[in-house]
Amino acid sequence: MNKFSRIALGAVSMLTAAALLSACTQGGGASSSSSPAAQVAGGSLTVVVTGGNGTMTTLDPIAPANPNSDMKNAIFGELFHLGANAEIQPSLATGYTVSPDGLTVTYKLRTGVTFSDGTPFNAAAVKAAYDRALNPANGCPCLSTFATIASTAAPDDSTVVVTLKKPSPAFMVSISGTAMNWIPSPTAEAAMSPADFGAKPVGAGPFTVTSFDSNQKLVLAKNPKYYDPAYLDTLTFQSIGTDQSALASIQSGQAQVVEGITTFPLFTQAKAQFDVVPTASTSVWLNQFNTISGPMSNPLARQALRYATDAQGINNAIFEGQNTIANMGVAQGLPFYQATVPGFLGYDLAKATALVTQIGGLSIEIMETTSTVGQKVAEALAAQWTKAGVKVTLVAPSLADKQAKIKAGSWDVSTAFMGSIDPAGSLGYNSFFGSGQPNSGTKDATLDTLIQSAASELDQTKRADLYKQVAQKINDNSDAGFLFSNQTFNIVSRTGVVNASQPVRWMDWAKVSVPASK
Amino acid sequence: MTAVPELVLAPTATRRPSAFGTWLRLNRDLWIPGVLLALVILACFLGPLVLHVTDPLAQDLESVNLPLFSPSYPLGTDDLGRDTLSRLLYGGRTSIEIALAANVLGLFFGGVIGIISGYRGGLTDTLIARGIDVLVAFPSLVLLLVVASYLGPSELNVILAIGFFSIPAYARLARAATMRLRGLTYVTAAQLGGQKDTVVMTRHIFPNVLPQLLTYSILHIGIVIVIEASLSFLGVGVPPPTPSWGTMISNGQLYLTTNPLLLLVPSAALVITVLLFNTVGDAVRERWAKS
Amino acid sequence: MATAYLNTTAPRPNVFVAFVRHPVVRVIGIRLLQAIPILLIATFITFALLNLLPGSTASALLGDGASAEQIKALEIKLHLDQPFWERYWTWLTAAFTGNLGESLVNQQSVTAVVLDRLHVSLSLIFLSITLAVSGAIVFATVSAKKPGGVIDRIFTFISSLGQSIPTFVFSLVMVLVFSVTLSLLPAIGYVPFSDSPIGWAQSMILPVLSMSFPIWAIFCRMLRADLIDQASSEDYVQTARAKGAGGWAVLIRHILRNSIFGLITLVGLQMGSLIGNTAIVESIFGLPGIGRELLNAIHFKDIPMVCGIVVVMVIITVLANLAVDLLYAVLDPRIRHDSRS
Amino acid sequence: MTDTADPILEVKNLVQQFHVSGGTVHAVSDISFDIRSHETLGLVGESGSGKSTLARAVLQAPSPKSGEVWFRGHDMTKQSKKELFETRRHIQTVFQDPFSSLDPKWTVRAIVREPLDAYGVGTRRQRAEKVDAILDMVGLDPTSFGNRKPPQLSGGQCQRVAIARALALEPSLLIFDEVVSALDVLTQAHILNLLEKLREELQISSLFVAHDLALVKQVSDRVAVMYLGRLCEIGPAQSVLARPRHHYTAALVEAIPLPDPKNRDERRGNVVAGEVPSPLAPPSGCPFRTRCPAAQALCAAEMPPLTSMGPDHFVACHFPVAENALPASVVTAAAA
Repeated sequence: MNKFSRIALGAVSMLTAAALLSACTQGGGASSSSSPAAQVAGGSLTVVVTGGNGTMTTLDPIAPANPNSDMKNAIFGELFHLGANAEIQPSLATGYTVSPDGLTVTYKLRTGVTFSDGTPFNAAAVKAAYDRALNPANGCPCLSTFATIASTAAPDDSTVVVTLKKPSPAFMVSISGTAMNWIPSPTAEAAMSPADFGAKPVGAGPFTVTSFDSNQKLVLAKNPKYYDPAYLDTLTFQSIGTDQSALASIQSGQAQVVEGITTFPLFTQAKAQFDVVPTASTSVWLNQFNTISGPMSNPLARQALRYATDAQGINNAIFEGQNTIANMGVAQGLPFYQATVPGFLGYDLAKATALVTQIGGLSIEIMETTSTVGQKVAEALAAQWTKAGVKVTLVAPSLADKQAKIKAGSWDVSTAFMGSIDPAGSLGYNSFFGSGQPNSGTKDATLDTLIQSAASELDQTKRADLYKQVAQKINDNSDAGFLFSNQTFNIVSRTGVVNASQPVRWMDWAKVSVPASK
Repeated sequence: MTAVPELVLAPTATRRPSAFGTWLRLNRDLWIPGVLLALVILACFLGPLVLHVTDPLAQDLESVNLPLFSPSYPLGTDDLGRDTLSRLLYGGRTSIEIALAANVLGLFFGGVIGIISGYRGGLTDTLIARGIDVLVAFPSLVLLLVVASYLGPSELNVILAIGFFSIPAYARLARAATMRLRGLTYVTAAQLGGQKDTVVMTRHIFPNVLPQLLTYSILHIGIVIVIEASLSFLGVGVPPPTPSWGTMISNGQLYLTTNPLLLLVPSAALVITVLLFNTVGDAVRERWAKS
Repeated sequence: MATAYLNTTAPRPNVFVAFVRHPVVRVIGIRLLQAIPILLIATFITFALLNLLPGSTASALLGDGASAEQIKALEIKLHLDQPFWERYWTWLTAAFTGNLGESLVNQQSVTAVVLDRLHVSLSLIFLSITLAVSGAIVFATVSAKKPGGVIDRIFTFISSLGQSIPTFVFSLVMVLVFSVTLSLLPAIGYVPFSDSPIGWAQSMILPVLSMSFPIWAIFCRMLRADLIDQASSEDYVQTARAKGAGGWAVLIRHILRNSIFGLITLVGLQMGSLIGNTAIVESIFGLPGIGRELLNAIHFKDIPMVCGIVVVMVIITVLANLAVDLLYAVLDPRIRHDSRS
Repeated sequence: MTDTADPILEVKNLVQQFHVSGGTVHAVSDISFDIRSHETLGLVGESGSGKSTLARAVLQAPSPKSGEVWFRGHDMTKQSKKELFETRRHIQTVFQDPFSSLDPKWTVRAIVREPLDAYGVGTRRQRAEKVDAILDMVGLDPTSFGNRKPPQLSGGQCQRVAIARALALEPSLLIFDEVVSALDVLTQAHILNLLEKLREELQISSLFVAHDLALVKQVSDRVAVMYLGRLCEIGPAQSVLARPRHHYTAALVEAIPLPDPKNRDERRGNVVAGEVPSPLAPPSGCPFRTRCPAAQALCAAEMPPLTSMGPDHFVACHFPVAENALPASVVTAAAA
């Protein structure tokens, strides 16, 4: 045994030595209080991304993959920046005008800007980027949103004219987070292979790509030529498979920010040591009902399930109470949001039980989303509805299966989340309640007309009124039961980062700095 | 060689009452873990009926994450306010069902394939052996993930997927054992005695291969329960809300720092069960190796 | 033979022929040839299975709100509209030239991506096996010295733990202890060896420990059982004991040397599951290896990428088993010239 | 005592080879012999001489490389699987290892009944009765042994069960493949006595394979001697043992321990020197020449044919041992 204990001792001392070394290399974080510190240039920041943002397959703005909006914002900059309350702010574009008939949108571009490869950022580049995105052969997911674009033109270097097929009041807010907002260098795009361009694209944003391993790691360096230079010298995105290890990485000081954690239980731990910063919500959870066929075509059944649903209870148990209760399909803080809808059916178990008895029992199947959180919500719903006497089974079909089931009408209830920045956007009302849409369980001509006219109404007041009617109609008909907002949170180190708690939709990394090292 | 059989000429001798005591003393390594294991299995399969535990799916969102020894929840509750004890027992049933069923599948198909391969030899053997090679070399995770996402997660599909991947090990074992038996003269004697190949395989080879396969399966059961947990972690295990030890562990790891009980309780159950299966398996293997 | 040497006009034995005829070379050659059908079947199954799955890469990429036309357009762009066997054939013919195709997701060359990621997974696998085997030898020998003793019981318990704790739980606990609580080692990330050997070592310690614990447990249990079996039954052990050789000497010099064979076989058998485990460990620790790439590729149904990684994994398994066989031959002269079928 | 006119089994030019990685094993090379009705032919040879392979080749398990095996007017090597199944009913085998030739999981009755079941002989009840009758015949009490399993039996008892199994179908030819060599001397004697008894009662022809000439002597009418896959000598047991004409046979005869202790030491010195050559590369010409005291150049060049040395007695040797010579002295003289 002596021999072995000596070996063990050796191993331990080697480990200790390694640890000391690691401590030396890591010890950079200065200890400052959480009071707002003056921002200084320099330093580096590591952001750990999990979940959907963690699958960063390519950086090509038009690529049909997860948008990774804040990464692409950092590389390409933005034409227009979307504020916390969905207000459109100038960035690489200085402003825009919409013609009175709503068919022509004219951008004015910032002058004197160049791409990081030195080629000029001008109207021709924007037109090239738009044409590329709108070419169906390129398969840009932005296509459906921007199908209204008839043509683009670049009359001079700083003017872009976009002609629409029909008036689209949602057009400008919908640009954000899509290829319409990210302009790559057309010269670089033409010169590089699709794979190379996806790995090391050239943009005019605050950062340039140093290295990119798809789905693993993205290292960015400051672009000194950017009109409003960033504070950080280097910005690293590290993708990680599990939320637990993402949290561990910030706990061990390897990372300063964690993005995209959806495992809410971890927030309890995180809150003790770090700032948990909500990013503005763009969607809401809902129970969508198949109102066309099956047991849920009975309005009483739909009401029963809505009465049986204790949204706040689920919010408390699963989401640590972080989400806001929703009464309609627009997330809090977005245009046309209503905190309450008159006549909204809240939790009332007695009424639910009575209704179930009245209709002679109810047996339904819930389609859940395949995410961990989605499954938990569905589990909680199933248990609540069981209490009201409903017989519930759970299924977790893949996305394609789910759409096939909806198309075939062989479903009862779907637990999902809906919403886009503008309710006329791609995951808005039309997609979930329009007749014949891929996610819709409703066939209601009146509702269709309301949704359509709301989407094309240019007058904001009238539009607001129309969306109010839409929300009311969905509530009165119990086409769906809304639960609460769907939000993501960033976990931010209290000592290592300044201004990472901006109330924004996507983190603007150019505005973030780390405290000066001593 | 001749001395030993003479001793067993009188089989009634071991039936005397005192002999049972001797048997117990000599076989402590077998019966103690065996009885404990039986208790675990009984607890999982009959416990819920006898103990009147609450419904494992019933949630009480008012009382989530209760600690040990809470009133009416002896093992506390989970993140959705479900009774951990009840879920542990029902979950054990699911996990043990999966482990047994997957093993039976693997043992049966692997055994049949291995015996045919080892017995027939020649081209059949070469083809089957290469087929097994493919299965062994194939990253099983790929197929598990693909199959699970194709079939959709369900207990049956987990059984099918794990059972399918248990086939190569059983097939290799059975093949090796068959090739050894095929060389033994009683097989030649049966063949020359006019016995059909199918009869030789089912009545001579199979009963003699079975003990080895069974010993392996006892040891393999623990591994299957752990694989089930890993599948849950990857999101293709037993779908919620059905409890299983795997899903409980996979869910519990989220609460490692906030409510470690949710991880510790099912992990302890898993460790104890695997330990018992291993101990019984070892004892059986020792006996089998001696005879 | 003798007459051939006398006859001066006879062709001299060709070095190449002699090399090819060498038994070791022949075994290697046969194994590599056998790998070809395995690869064909494995990639075909992968291609077919991924093709059978509902939905396509296009719908996985485009997400929830995509219209049917958009999906159709992207499928045409990715050639997914062609029949599956046609795509398989195209892929296969290219694969023979070493070109494993292009990723459907980001158009990168699969060969390049796989080669770029391979070293991480390989070092993970190699280090884990080395650690598990050497650990198993030490622990099993100490255990087998006194079966049923206190040390044996403790080790048996630890190895049962190793078998029954899922890798994802164990790695999490390791991270909590060594990274979060003690701040000794990094929780995530990978440092290439060329950048910093120390950083590389630090980033590999926890993943390797996590990977090797369960296989160490299996090796340990098997080796211990084998050692005890032999010590109690084999004649040569009794002979060596009778000659007065001490306990440790007999155990290590005689019994262990024999039991190593079983262990090596087990290593070969564990390769498949070990490679599968890299996916979990790489995901948890954020290592840029092929296992994690595989999970992503399956998620997006990136068929060429999945197939490319399967090819590499199968090759690793085949080579590992070949190495096991050669090791067998090197360690045991009895079977060196024996042709096993 | 033998009926030369009526051979029950005729083996003609039988060759059996196996391919292994190092080359081809010439296990049996060009062997011809016959077995007559109610006769026991003893087949002797050292281990590795190919005698067991020969016995198996006769049974077509596996079929020989070339040559013919005629049983009751049919060439077994050309028979279909179905015909072979019918033929095998009449040829039964008893194997060397009494333990491994019985399935440890089966009861004695089931083992003996197995061939009856396979050939569907009689009714269930008749089969059961027959099994008990045969067990009785081989000296095992059916009531106390019938339900035991092989692990509960001694080697001798196992071999009795194996013999009972071989007798179940009332075969006309029995092949005993080294049936007593794994048994201790006392049990050997019991089994040999049983065989002699059966031979007298049942009048079955048999091929008795053994490596010990002394055992063969006791039970055989004629004796055949094999060396390295070839037949050296074949003839009536009396004549071969009394006057061996092949140098190899002579050496084997010498090696038989004599009951007379006075001559024992002197004779012991004369076992064959040298090692058996590898069957992968048998010597050219006469296979025994590398160890033969009388070998000459001719022996390397040509394989000696079987030549008649007397009534029914054949030897394959260019320079046979002189008739009437005292074996020991002659062999020694020839070597000098």
